[in-house]
Amino acid sequence: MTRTGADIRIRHVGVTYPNGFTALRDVSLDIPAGQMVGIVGLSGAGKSTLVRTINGLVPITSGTITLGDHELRPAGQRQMASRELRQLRSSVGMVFQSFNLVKRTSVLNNVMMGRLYHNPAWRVLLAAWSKDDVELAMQALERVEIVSKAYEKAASLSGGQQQRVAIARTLTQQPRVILADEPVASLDPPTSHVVMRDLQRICSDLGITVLVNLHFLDLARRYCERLVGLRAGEVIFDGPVADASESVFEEIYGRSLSAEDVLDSGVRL
Amino acid sequence: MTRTGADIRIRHVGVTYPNGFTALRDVSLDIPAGQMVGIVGLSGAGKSTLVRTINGLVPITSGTITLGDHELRPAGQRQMASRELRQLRSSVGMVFQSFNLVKRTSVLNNVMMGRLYHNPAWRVLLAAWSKDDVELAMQALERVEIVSKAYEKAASLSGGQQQRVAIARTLTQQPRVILADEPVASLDPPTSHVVMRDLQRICSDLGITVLVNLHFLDLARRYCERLVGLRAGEVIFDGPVADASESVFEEIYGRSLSAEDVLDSGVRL
Amino acid sequence: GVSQNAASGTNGSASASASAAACVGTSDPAAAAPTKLTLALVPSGDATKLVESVKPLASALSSRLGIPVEGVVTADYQAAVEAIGSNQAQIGMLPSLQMSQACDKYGAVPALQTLRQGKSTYAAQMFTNNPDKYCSDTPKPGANGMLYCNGTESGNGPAGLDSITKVKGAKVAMLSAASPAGYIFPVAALKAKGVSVGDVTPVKVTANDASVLAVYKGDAEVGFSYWDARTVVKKDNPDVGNKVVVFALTDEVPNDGMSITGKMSAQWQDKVKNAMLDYAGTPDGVKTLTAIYQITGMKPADVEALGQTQAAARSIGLG
Amino acid sequence: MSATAGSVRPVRPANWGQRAAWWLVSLIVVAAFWSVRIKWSALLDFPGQSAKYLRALFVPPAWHKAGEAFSSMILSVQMAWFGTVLGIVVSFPLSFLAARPLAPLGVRLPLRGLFAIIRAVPEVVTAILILSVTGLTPFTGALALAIGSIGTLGKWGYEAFEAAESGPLEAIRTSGGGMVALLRWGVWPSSAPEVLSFWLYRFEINVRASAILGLIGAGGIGKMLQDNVQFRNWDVVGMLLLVVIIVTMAIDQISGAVRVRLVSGRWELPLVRRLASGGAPRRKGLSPEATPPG
Amino acid sequence: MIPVDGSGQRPTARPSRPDHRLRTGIVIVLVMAITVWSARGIDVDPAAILANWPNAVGNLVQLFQPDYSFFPQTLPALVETLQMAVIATAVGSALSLPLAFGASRAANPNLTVLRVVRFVMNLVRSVPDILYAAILVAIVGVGALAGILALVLFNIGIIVKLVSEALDGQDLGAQEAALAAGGSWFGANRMSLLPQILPSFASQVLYTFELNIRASTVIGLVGAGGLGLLIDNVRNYFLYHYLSLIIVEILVLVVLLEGFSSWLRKKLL
Ligand SMILES: Nc1ncnc2c1ncn2[C@@H]1O[C@H](COP(=O)(O)OP(=O)(O)OP(=O)(O)O)[C@@H](O)[C@H]1O
Ligand SMILES: Nc1ncnc2c1ncn2[C@@H]1O[C@H](COP(=O)(O)OP(=O)(O)OP(=O)(O)O)[C@@H](O)[C@H]1O
Ligand SMILES: [Mg+2]
Ligand SMILES: [Mg+2]
Repeated sequence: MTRTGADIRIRHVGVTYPNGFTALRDVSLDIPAGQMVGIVGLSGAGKSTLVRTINGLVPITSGTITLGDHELRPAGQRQMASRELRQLRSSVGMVFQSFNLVKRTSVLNNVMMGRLYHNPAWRVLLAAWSKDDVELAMQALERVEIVSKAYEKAASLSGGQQQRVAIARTLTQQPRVILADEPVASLDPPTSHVVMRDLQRICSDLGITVLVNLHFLDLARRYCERLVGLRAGEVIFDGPVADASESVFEEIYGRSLSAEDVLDSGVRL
Repeated sequence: MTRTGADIRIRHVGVTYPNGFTALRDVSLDIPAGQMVGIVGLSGAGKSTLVRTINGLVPITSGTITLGDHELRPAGQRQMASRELRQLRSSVGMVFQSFNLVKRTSVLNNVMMGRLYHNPAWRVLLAAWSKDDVELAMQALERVEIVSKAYEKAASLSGGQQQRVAIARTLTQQPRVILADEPVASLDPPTSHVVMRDLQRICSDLGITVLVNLHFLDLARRYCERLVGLRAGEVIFDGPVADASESVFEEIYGRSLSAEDVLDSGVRL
Repeated sequence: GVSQNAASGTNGSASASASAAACVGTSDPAAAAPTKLTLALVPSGDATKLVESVKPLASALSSRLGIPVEGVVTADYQAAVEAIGSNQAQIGMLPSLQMSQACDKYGAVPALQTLRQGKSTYAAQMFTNNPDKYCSDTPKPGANGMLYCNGTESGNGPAGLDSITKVKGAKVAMLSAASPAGYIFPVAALKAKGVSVGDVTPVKVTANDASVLAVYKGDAEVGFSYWDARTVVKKDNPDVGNKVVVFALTDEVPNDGMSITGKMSAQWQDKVKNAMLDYAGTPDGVKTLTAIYQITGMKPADVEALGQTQAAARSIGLG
Repeated sequence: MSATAGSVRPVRPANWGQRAAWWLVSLIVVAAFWSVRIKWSALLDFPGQSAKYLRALFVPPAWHKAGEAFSSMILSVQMAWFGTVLGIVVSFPLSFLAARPLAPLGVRLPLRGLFAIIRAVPEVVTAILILSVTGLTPFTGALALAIGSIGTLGKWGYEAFEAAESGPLEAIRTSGGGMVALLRWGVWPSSAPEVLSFWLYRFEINVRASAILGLIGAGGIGKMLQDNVQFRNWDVVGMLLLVVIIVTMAIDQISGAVRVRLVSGRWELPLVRRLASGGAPRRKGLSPEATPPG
Repeated sequence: MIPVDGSGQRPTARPSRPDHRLRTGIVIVLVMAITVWSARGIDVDPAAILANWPNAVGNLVQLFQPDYSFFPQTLPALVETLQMAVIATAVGSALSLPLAFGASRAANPNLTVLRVVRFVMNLVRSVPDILYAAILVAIVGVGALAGILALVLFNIGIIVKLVSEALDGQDLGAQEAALAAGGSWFGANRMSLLPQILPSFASQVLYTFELNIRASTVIGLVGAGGLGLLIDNVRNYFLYHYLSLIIVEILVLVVLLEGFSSWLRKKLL
C-alpha cells in the first residue's frame, strides 16, 4: 500500500460563482507531495470553494490548477474530457463534513465506492466486487480500525465511526491527494482527535498529500505542518504552523482569540 | 421576575427500564434551592435518566423524589393525578441537547410553549395568547438577548440562537427548577460558553435551581458550584467543584484524563 | 289525435332517414372459420339471474355450432359495441341503438330481433310522484297491482302524451343518452311537443330502476324508463306502485336483438343466426330466453325498424 | 453591536401573502357550497336511511354467495397484482429517466407529460381502448390497471429519486463514479424504502380500482357488484362488501408489515403493534417529507 | 483498554460475510410465484396484443384530435366536478385532521382509542369509491350530494392514512418539550406536531383534490353528476373527439394542481 502523493500547483486561481459572487481571488499555492496542509478562515472565507476547485467540483474562472499530470483550466478554455475528469477525481479522495455515506447499505459497500472508477458497470450494478477490490477495502477498514463493522449497515455506526468509514472510502480509492472539508465539524472533541490523527498518519505513512479545512485552530496547530489562512477569498497567511503567531490569527479572524465578547454570537471560531 | 427555586430531595431512587436494564441504583441527593449542579459521567452512566426522573418523564422504580410540595413515587404506589403532574412539570423547566424547538413556527410561539399549562384549550388551539403571556415571553427573550428574532421562524436561527430560544421557553415557564440535559453538546465551543454563562446568570439572578448534565469537564468545572459524578447508575462523587481532584475524574471516567489512547473509540468523554 | 299525428310524423321522418342510411352490415369472405365464439350481453331489463341463465344459452349455441361459445355480461353499451367491432366478441345481444351503432361503425350485422309476447317493440314510460298534476283521470291499478293513469296500463304506446308538456320546469330523472327507453324516445316525444331537454331539470341516473327510485324518493318529479321498471324497485320498496304512477307512454321502441360481427364469413354469420333462431323456437330456448330478457321468441331483424331508434336520436341532436 | 440589535422588540409582522391565500381558499370553498345544486335537506334523513340500508346490507348478508364473492375477489386481486407488477416493470426505468439530475430536459418533459396524461384519462376509457385488443377479459382489466399504475408510480418514482440525499451523490461523483454508479449507489439506496412502499400502496389502490372495471365486463368483484347493485340485491352487496373489506384489510396488514420491515428492519403487524416501551422519546423515524406520495 | 464494542469482536478482526442469498431467493421466488398465479388466473394472452393492437389505433387517433368547439357544452359539468371536488376536499380534510392525530402512535397516548380509530379508518379505506357512490345514491338520492359524500369518505381514508404516517415520522423532541413544560397532550400536539405536519398536510390535501377531480369520472358512472356523466354520454355515442377534449380539461386541471402543489411546498418548507 505504498504510493506517493501528487504535487498540487494552484496558480492565480479565481472563482466567481454564477450569481456573480467572487469566492476566491488570485490564489496561488504550491503544495508538494506528502504535505499535510490546514486551511483556516472565517465562515464564508472560501475554504470549501478552494478544496472543491481541486477535484473540479467547482469550476475555476481564472488561473490554472495542476495536479500530477492533469491540468484544470477555466471555463472557456479547452476542458478535460469527462473520462479524464473521472480519472482525476478517482485519484483525489474527498472527506466530507457530513460523511456522505450511503446510510442504508453496508460499510463494505460504502468503502467500495472508492473503486467505482475502476469497475465496469455490471459489477457496480450487482455489487459483485472482485476479490482484489474487497481485499483493498478490508485493508483500508483495518487501517482505520473498524474492519469488524464491515457488514453492518452504515446507519448503525456512531458519528466518529462513520467518519472513519468515509476515510476508508477515500483510502480504497488509492488516491494521491486527500481533500477534507471540515472532517471533524460534527464530531465531539475526542473523536475529532481520532480522525485528525488518522489523517496525519495516512499522510506520513503513505505519503499522500492532505488538504484539510478546519474551524478549530487548536486542531490545525496540532496536526498540520503548514497552515493557509484565507480571508474573503484571499490567502493572507501561508507558512509553517510554528510561524502562525497570535497576530496572524487576529488578522485571519478579525479579532483577538481570547475575546470575552462571545455573547454576541454570529462569530464562530 | 424574582422568584425562588425549589429544593430537590432525591431519596434512594432506583430506575429499572421496562426491558430490565437498571439505569439508576439507590441515588440520594439533596439539592438546595438556587444551587447550580453539574452532573458528569460516561455515556450510559445514567445522567439523562437522573434528570428525567425529576419531572416524571422517566418513572422511578424505587425511592422517592420530592420537589417543593410534590412527591414522585414509584409505580405501584399512589401516583400523582395527571393534573398535579402537569403542575409539577410546569414548575420544572427542561433544556434539551437538541433544543427540541418546533422549527416551522415562530420563535414567539415556541417560547409560548412554556405557558401551555396556564392556558385553556381554546387559547392553545387558536394560538390566541393573552397580553400578559406575550409580555412574559418577550421578557424571557430579552433576557437571552434575541428578542429581535421573536417573529422569525425557529428554523432560520443558528444553533446557539436556537438553544437560547429553548432557554427562553423554560424561563417563560417561570420554573423553580431548570433541568438541562447536555445543553451544549451540539454547539461549538464559543457558543457553549455563551449558553453555560446564560444558565449561570439565570441561576444566580433568579435563584432558580439548575441541574445540568455535561460531557465536557472543563465546562462543569468552570460554571458549576457543585459536581455530581455518576458511574453505572451510582453516585460516586458529590461535592464542591474544588474538591474534584484528578483522581476523582479517573474514578468517574475509569481512566486518566490525559490518556492518549483515544484511537480506541467507543469511549466518549 | 294530435299526439298520434305528431308521433307518426316522427315515425315517418325516422323511416325516411332510416331507409336512407339503413345499415345491413358486412361480412368478410376471407375470414377463417372461427374456433370459438364469445357472446356479449348487455342487460336491458330485470336480469337478476342473467349470469346463471346465460350458461344454457351458450351451451345450446355451442352444441348447434360445434365450437365452444362463451357468454360475457357487460353493463356497458360502449364496451359491448367495441368488443364486437374489434371481433373480441362475435355475437352481441344489444339494445336497438347499439345494434345500429355497431353496424355503422364496424359493419356488424343486425341479425335478429327479440319478441316479447309476440311484439317486436315496447313502450318507454313516463311516471311521476305527483299524479294530481299529470293525470287527467284517477290512477287505477293495472294487472300487476301498480297504479296507471291516462290509459297507460296496457303497456302499448303511445298513450297519455297530451299531459307531457306539464313537465316543463320539473325535475326529470333520465338515463344515459344512449338508452332508447330511458332517454331517446321520451326526449324525442317531449321535443315533438315543443319541450326541449333544456326546459326541464335533468336528474341523471344510470339504470331504469334508479330512475324509478329517484322519483319514488322525491329527487325528481318525473322519470323515464322502459315499461314497467317499477317491478324491479318493488323488491325493496313495496309501495312504489302506489307512490309512483305511470302517466304516459312514448312511441313503441324497437326491441333489442342480436348483432353478429362483420369480421366473419357470410356462411358463418348465417350459421350463427340460424342456430339462435332454431334455439329460440324450442321450448327450452323460450324458457332460457325468458329468464334472460323475458324474450318469448326471435325473428329476423327489421333493419328499417331498428333504424327508428337512431333516427329518434338524430331528431334530438344525438349520434 | 448585536447586543443592542438583539434587545429591540420587533413589531409583529403582518403576513399579507398568507392572509390573502387563506381568504382565497375560504372564498373558493364558500362559493362552492353556495353555488352547488344540492338538496341539503336530504342529509336530515341520512341517519335513518343509512340504518335502513345497513340493515338491508348486513341483516343478514347473503351467506350463500360467500363462495362466489370470494372467488371473484381473488380474481380481482390477481388482476390487481398482475397490473401492479406490469406497471412497476414499465414505470421503474421511466421514472429514472424523468428525474431531474439524471436525464436531460428533452427526455424528462415528454415522460412527465405522459405520466400526467395517463393520470388524466379515466380508467374506463383506458379499459375500453384496451378491450378492442384483448377482449372482455380480466386480462384487459389488468392491462388497464397497469397503465393507470404507470401514471402514478412514474410520478411518485421521479419525485422520490429527486428527493434522494445529495451527499452520497456528491461522494460518488468525487470518487470518479459514472452514471450507473450514481443510480445504483447514490439514488437507489436512499429512495428504495419509499419507492417500495409506493408499490405496495399502488397495489392496494389497484385492488379497489378493479371494482370499476367490473362495469365494462372485465370480471372480478366489480362485475358482481355491478350486477347486484343495479338490481338492488342488497344482501348480496352486503356479502360482497364483507369480502372486499376482509380481503383488503388482510392485504393491508401484510403490506403494512412488509413496509415496516423495509423501513425499520423489523417485522410487526400494524394492527397489533405495541407502543415502544416508555421512557426515552422516539426520535426521527422517517423524514417528515418521506411518506406522502405526491 | 479493551474498547466497548457491541459485537464483542476486537475491531481488528475481519468479520465473515453474512449470507442473505437464501432470504433474497425466497423473496424472489415468492413474488414470481404470485405473479405466475395471477397471470394464470386472469388468462394472460400476449398473443392477442401482438395480433390485435391495430384495433386500438383508430380510436387512439381520434382521441388525439380533441374538438375544442365542444368546450362550452362541457362547462356546466366541469363546474359541477370542481364544486364537488372543492366541497369534498374541504369537508374531508377538516374531518381528517383530528382523526389523523387519533390514528397516530406519536400523537395519541391512548392505545384503545388508537386501535379503534385505526380499525375504522382501515374499514373506510377498504371500500371502493364506486361502491360508496352506488350505496349513497340509494341513500340520499342521485346527484352531487351522493357524489360529495362518497368523495368525503374516500378522502378521509387517504388523508388520515398519509397524515398519520407523517405524524409518526416526526421528530418528537418538541412534543416532549411541550409535555415537560406541563402541557396536556392536546396542547403539546397542537403546538409542536401541527406546525410540523402542516406542509405535508397541505400537499396531501392538494393531492386529494387532484384525486377527487379524477374520481369524479368514476362517481359520475353511478349518476352522481359532473364530468363523469358527460364522459358517459359522449363515449356512448362514440364521440371520441369530444371525449378527448374532456380528458384535456382534466389534464390541464391535474397539471395546474401539480404546479400549485409544488409551489406551495416550496413556500411552506
Ligand atoms: N454555489 C454558490 N453560488 C454562489 N455563492 C456561493 C456558492 N457556494 C458558496 N458561495 C459563497 O462563496 C463564499 C465562500 O463559500 P465557502 O463555502 O467556500 O466558504 P467556507 O470558507 O467554506 O465557509 P464555511 O466555513 O461556512 O463552510 C460564501 O460567501 C458563499 O456564500
Ligand atoms: N427507554 C430505555 N429503555 C431501556 N434502557 C434505557 C432506556 N433509556 C436509557 N436506557 C439505558 O439506560 C442507561 C443510562 O442511559 P442514560 O440515557 O441515562 O445515559 P446518559 O448518562 O445520559 O448517557 P449519554 O451521555 O450517552 O446521554 C444506558 O445504558 C441506556 O442504554
Ligand atoms: Mg465550508
Ligand atoms: Mg444522556
